[in-house]
Amino acid sequence: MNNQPGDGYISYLDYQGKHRGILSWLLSTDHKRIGLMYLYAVIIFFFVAAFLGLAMRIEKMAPGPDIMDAQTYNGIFTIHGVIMVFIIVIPGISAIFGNFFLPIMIGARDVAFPKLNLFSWYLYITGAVLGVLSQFAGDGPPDTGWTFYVPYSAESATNVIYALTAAFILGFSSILTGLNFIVTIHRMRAPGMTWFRMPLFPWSLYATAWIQVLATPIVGITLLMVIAERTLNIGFFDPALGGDPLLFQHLFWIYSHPAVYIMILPAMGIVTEIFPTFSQKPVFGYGAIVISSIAIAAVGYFVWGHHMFTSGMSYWSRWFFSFLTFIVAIPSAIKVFNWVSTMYGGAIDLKPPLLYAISFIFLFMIGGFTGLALGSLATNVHLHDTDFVVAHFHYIIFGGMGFAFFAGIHYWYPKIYGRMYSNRIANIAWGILFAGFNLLYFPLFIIGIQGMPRRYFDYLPQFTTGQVISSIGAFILISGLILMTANLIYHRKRGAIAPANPWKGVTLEWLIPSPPPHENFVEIPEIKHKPYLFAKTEPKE
Amino acid sequence: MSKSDTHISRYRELALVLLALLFLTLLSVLITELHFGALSVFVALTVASVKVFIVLLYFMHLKFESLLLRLLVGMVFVLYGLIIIVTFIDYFFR
Amino acid sequence: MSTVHSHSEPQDHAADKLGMWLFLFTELFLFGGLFLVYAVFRSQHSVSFHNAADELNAFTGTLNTVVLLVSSMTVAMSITAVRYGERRKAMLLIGVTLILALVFMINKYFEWSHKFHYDLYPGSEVMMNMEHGEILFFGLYYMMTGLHALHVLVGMVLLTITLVKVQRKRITVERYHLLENSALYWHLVDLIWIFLFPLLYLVT
Amino acid sequence: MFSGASNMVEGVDRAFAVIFGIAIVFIIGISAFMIYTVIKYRRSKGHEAKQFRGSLKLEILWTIIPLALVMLMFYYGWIGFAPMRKVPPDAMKIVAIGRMWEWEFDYGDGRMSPELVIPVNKPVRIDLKSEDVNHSLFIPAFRVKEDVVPGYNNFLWFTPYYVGEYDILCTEYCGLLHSSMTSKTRVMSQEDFDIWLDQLAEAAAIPVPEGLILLRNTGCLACHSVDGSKLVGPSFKGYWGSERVITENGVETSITADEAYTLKSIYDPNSQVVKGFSPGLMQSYTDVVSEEDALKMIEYLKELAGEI
Ligand code: HEA
Ligand code: HEA
Ligand code: CUA
Ligand SMILES: [Cu+2]
Repeated sequence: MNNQPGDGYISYLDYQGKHRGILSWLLSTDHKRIGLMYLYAVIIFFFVAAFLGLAMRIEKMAPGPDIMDAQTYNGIFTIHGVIMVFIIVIPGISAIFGNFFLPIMIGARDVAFPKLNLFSWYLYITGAVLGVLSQFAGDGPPDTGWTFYVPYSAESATNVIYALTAAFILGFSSILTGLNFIVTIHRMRAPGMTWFRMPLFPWSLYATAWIQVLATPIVGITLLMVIAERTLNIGFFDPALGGDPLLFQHLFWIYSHPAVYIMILPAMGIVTEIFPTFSQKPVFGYGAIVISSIAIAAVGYFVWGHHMFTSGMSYWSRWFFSFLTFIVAIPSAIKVFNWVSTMYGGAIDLKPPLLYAISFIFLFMIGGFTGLALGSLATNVHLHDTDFVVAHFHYIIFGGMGFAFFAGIHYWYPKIYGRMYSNRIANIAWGILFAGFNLLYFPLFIIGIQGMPRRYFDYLPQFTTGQVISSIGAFILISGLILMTANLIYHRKRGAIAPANPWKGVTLEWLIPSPPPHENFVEIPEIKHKPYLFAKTEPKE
Repeated sequence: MSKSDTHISRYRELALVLLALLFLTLLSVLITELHFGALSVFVALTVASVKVFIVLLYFMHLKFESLLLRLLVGMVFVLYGLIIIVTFIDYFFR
Repeated sequence: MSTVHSHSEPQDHAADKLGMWLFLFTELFLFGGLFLVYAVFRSQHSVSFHNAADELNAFTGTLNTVVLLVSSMTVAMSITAVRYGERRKAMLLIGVTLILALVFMINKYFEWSHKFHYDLYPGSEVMMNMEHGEILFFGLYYMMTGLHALHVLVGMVLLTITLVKVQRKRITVERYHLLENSALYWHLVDLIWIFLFPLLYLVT
Repeated sequence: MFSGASNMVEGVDRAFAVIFGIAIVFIIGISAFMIYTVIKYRRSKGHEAKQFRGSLKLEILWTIIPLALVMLMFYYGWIGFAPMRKVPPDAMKIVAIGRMWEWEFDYGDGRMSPELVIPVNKPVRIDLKSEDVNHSLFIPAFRVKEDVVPGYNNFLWFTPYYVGEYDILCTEYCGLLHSSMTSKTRVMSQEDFDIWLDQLAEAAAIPVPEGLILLRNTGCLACHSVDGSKLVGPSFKGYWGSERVITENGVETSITADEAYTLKSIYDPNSQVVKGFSPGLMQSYTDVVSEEDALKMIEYLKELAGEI
């Protein structure tokens, strides 16, 4: 194929367009550059929010006020949640790796609407900056929790409007990215790439994009209604005016439950790419994985009520939502089984990306099964709004989506920068991260079951041990994180030159040079066979 | 070229569609004058749905678009209907 | 974009159209959220909703419905005109659409200012003393028609842009998709009003 | 923890056991399988990767088995939960009032208690009322929890099995002092309970000063104690007539707590902030508390200092 570095090869990093210097990034409509700009923005905000997480843990080293007062603590977990959810994990993988690799993996030169793509980056930055600004401007940091439950959020004297507006804008950015991806996948696949010859990471982005397009507007209008409630005195959710606080919860979770699948589906897509490559073996059950992605997106739409089991919903709602919550676990189970079967019988090379992918499965299982404990009616009554929930979602978001992200960055790093990082340091950093992670969040399951509520600035003395162990874990975790990041940053310019295909992958991004040229492909490849074809000949099934 | 690129709606056709829509508007106004009670909501919404259907098909040209687009639009309305129904599982049985 | 090979592939009309429809879906769900709220409150306060709706002027509502329906037709016709190569006619039709949009807004303005005149606006003394269901009804009324009016304004901007482009021959027999997409947007505005009208003005 | 302090414990804990039991088997099993595969098929041993792509039989198998298992979990969750909504008709009724940031339990006839006191082995139904924002009444030992939502008539019920003291927590975030919105449940024998209830009735007979009611209903007591303990703001105990060291416009001065100062503290709290407290914690109550009410509050403050 005519896609190896030729005479005219210039990588996208060195490419000179109309603009020079920083502007050649800020005004670039190249999907790869936009992906990288998302990456840097996300990392910056991520460190801010991770630091806030650490601050909470320090505060909880001992009962009573230690380094901050209750108001500060409430502000911190709110902004920690808002940044983590709306600024980092929801856009995270789609905007970074999706932008960078979706067009390449389906054999296109760019996304369908490159200008719109750049526009949504700017929207993203606007929203993110507004979110951070809410901390400093006016009446003090918002203190409502990332869920903005009314009536409190309609009454709190803090900068709630900033945070609401930020979330609204970020939602719009997310919608535009999703819209762009759907059209790209529909219209721009390389010749011969039928739907079922498409790799699985694009498939997961496709399912995600539909949720982004169809669920985000609901939270948009909901946030607008809260803004109207605060500024215009319209009483949609205010019981004093006949409004209904539970209606807000419905509307909020109609979006925010599907949103958790916006977070996890692309993460699942990443590990689905990694297992075949490092096993040198086709992915097991391609069709099943495709169907389960779509099933998660579709069924995931109708389980929102499991966040409201104790809110006083009708008996049959509780029944219905609990039932569907259990159903939506099945596609996740199918994926897990297919991943481990992909490794079975392969030629396995335990490089950092695979290491992260395997720990992803482990942590995701713990997160998922504790999710089932939350989805069951009887146990949810006991566990709702305790630290058990906090542990559940940190395991599944950060253990799941976070570790998948780390797997992805170690997997695609050579492609993005054309350099290799140090494997040894990456492995050590993984060890520290993994240990710190479990130490940080596992105790929260236990004290959660014992009845420690979440969003508590202070706690009863019987929870001290768990809280302290957890806080120690936070320090270990953060050091692992710093080591990992340092490894990646240091080798960006100084690492060994990476070949075009360091892991012997077979998806399209490995057929082009590292880093890819501006136009991705000199010649758009024609696809003649199934994806994940490792052997020259494959035995008949 | 797909069907949608070859089909051009004719003026007369569009004018007739408008007439139908105006007629339905008149109908719904008259019907509410009659006060059917609870039923009138239902009737008004049915008429509105028919109108929306017509707008989608002719003004928005869906009748001549690809099957994919038609399916997607249908799916979106079904999804919205399901959301309403699921929400009302709570409100009806409270 | 730059020189030799550019990112902009030859215009893919189907992609543009699909993109537009996806955008319309998000708009539908944006209003969908409000309709859901309406449905819930109506089921809880049907009598008050009935009384409150009586206070709206069904005539103004009907008039605006007719205006929007006609404008929807004219904009649909303008596509036909462009595709037949009848540029002047197309401009005329878009112009009529814009005028009708303006009529809609003026009508809306009078409707709202009439209410403001009686101190009937969110947070006002008069409104706060109403029954719960009526407060909610008027809250929804303002929110829904307000958001809708905002969309009318956006639609007007879009149509003005297309009008200019038709005039400058940037929209032609072969390349009419910007017009088509603006028209789709305009129909959406109409479509939402078709639901708003019976829910706010008629259901008495 | 699985001590069975109420009739709900058994159903909930059984659901726990089922879910965690299945979870442990799968988590350990799958992890072991992964480790085994990684070791057995490591590339350094020079294996050829086998090129198979799937198996319909297996896919069906691992759809059906998890389906069966989750239905089992759902079933146990459901039957553990169902009794929570079926209140026995003879249940004793208590209204729990949640307000920022304290609980109050209303036994009827003006009998109010800050703690939940109940007789053992008798079903109680607690109706949940909120006076401001969402709260949630949580008694971990009894495995009961339900949100306290303004405008809604939520409830929970249970039968306590053992005499003892149990924690009550608020588990719906409700603002500043969410974490101190705790209380106690005291389960006692029927005789003790009757005595306690009589005492409560006597206490109810003594009229509560009007100023105190106002202070409570306005929410002042959330931040200012009447027993000398330090909350967000200074305590009211020993307040009246005392010397206050305050910061005004950045300058420290001393002032006596009299009527003028108190009124200013209510209507313009951030102009004179007592040393040791940060400004901005209290908003002005200008449109919330009328002058007349404020004077009644002040009356009570005087009373508290023993002036009347
Ligand atoms: C990426 C994000 C993410 C994901 C993927 C999930 C996945 C799941 N979540 Fe989670 N959840 C959150 C993020 C996420 N959650 C967040 C952020 C909150 C808190 C919000 C807040 O209040 O602030 C929350 C809260 C939350 C609640 C509400 C708790 C409460 O407040 O009372 C519930 C209740 O049902 C729940 C359930 C589940 C379930 C059943 C899954 C399932 O999809 C999990 C499926 C996975 C598995 C089951 C494991 C893998 C499968 C196998 C190993 C095979 C074997 C399987 C079987 C035999 C079944 N979650
Ligand atoms: C993505 C989601 C995410 C992540 C990563 C984290 C990370 C951390 N969280 Fe997070 N947390 C939330 C989402 C998250 N949190 C949410 C939604 C809430 C609820 C808020 C609310 O109640 O309203 C919450 C609440 C919450 C609480 C409970 C507050 C309370 O209820 O009282 C605590 C307590 O200690 C805590 C601690 C921490 C710590 C120590 C970290 C970190 O410091 C750990 C350090 C992180 C890492 C080492 C790396 C993780 C990496 C990734 C996720 C990939 C990122 C991608 C790129 C870099 C591109 N968090
Ligand atoms: Cu009351 Cu939290
Ligand atoms: Cu959920």
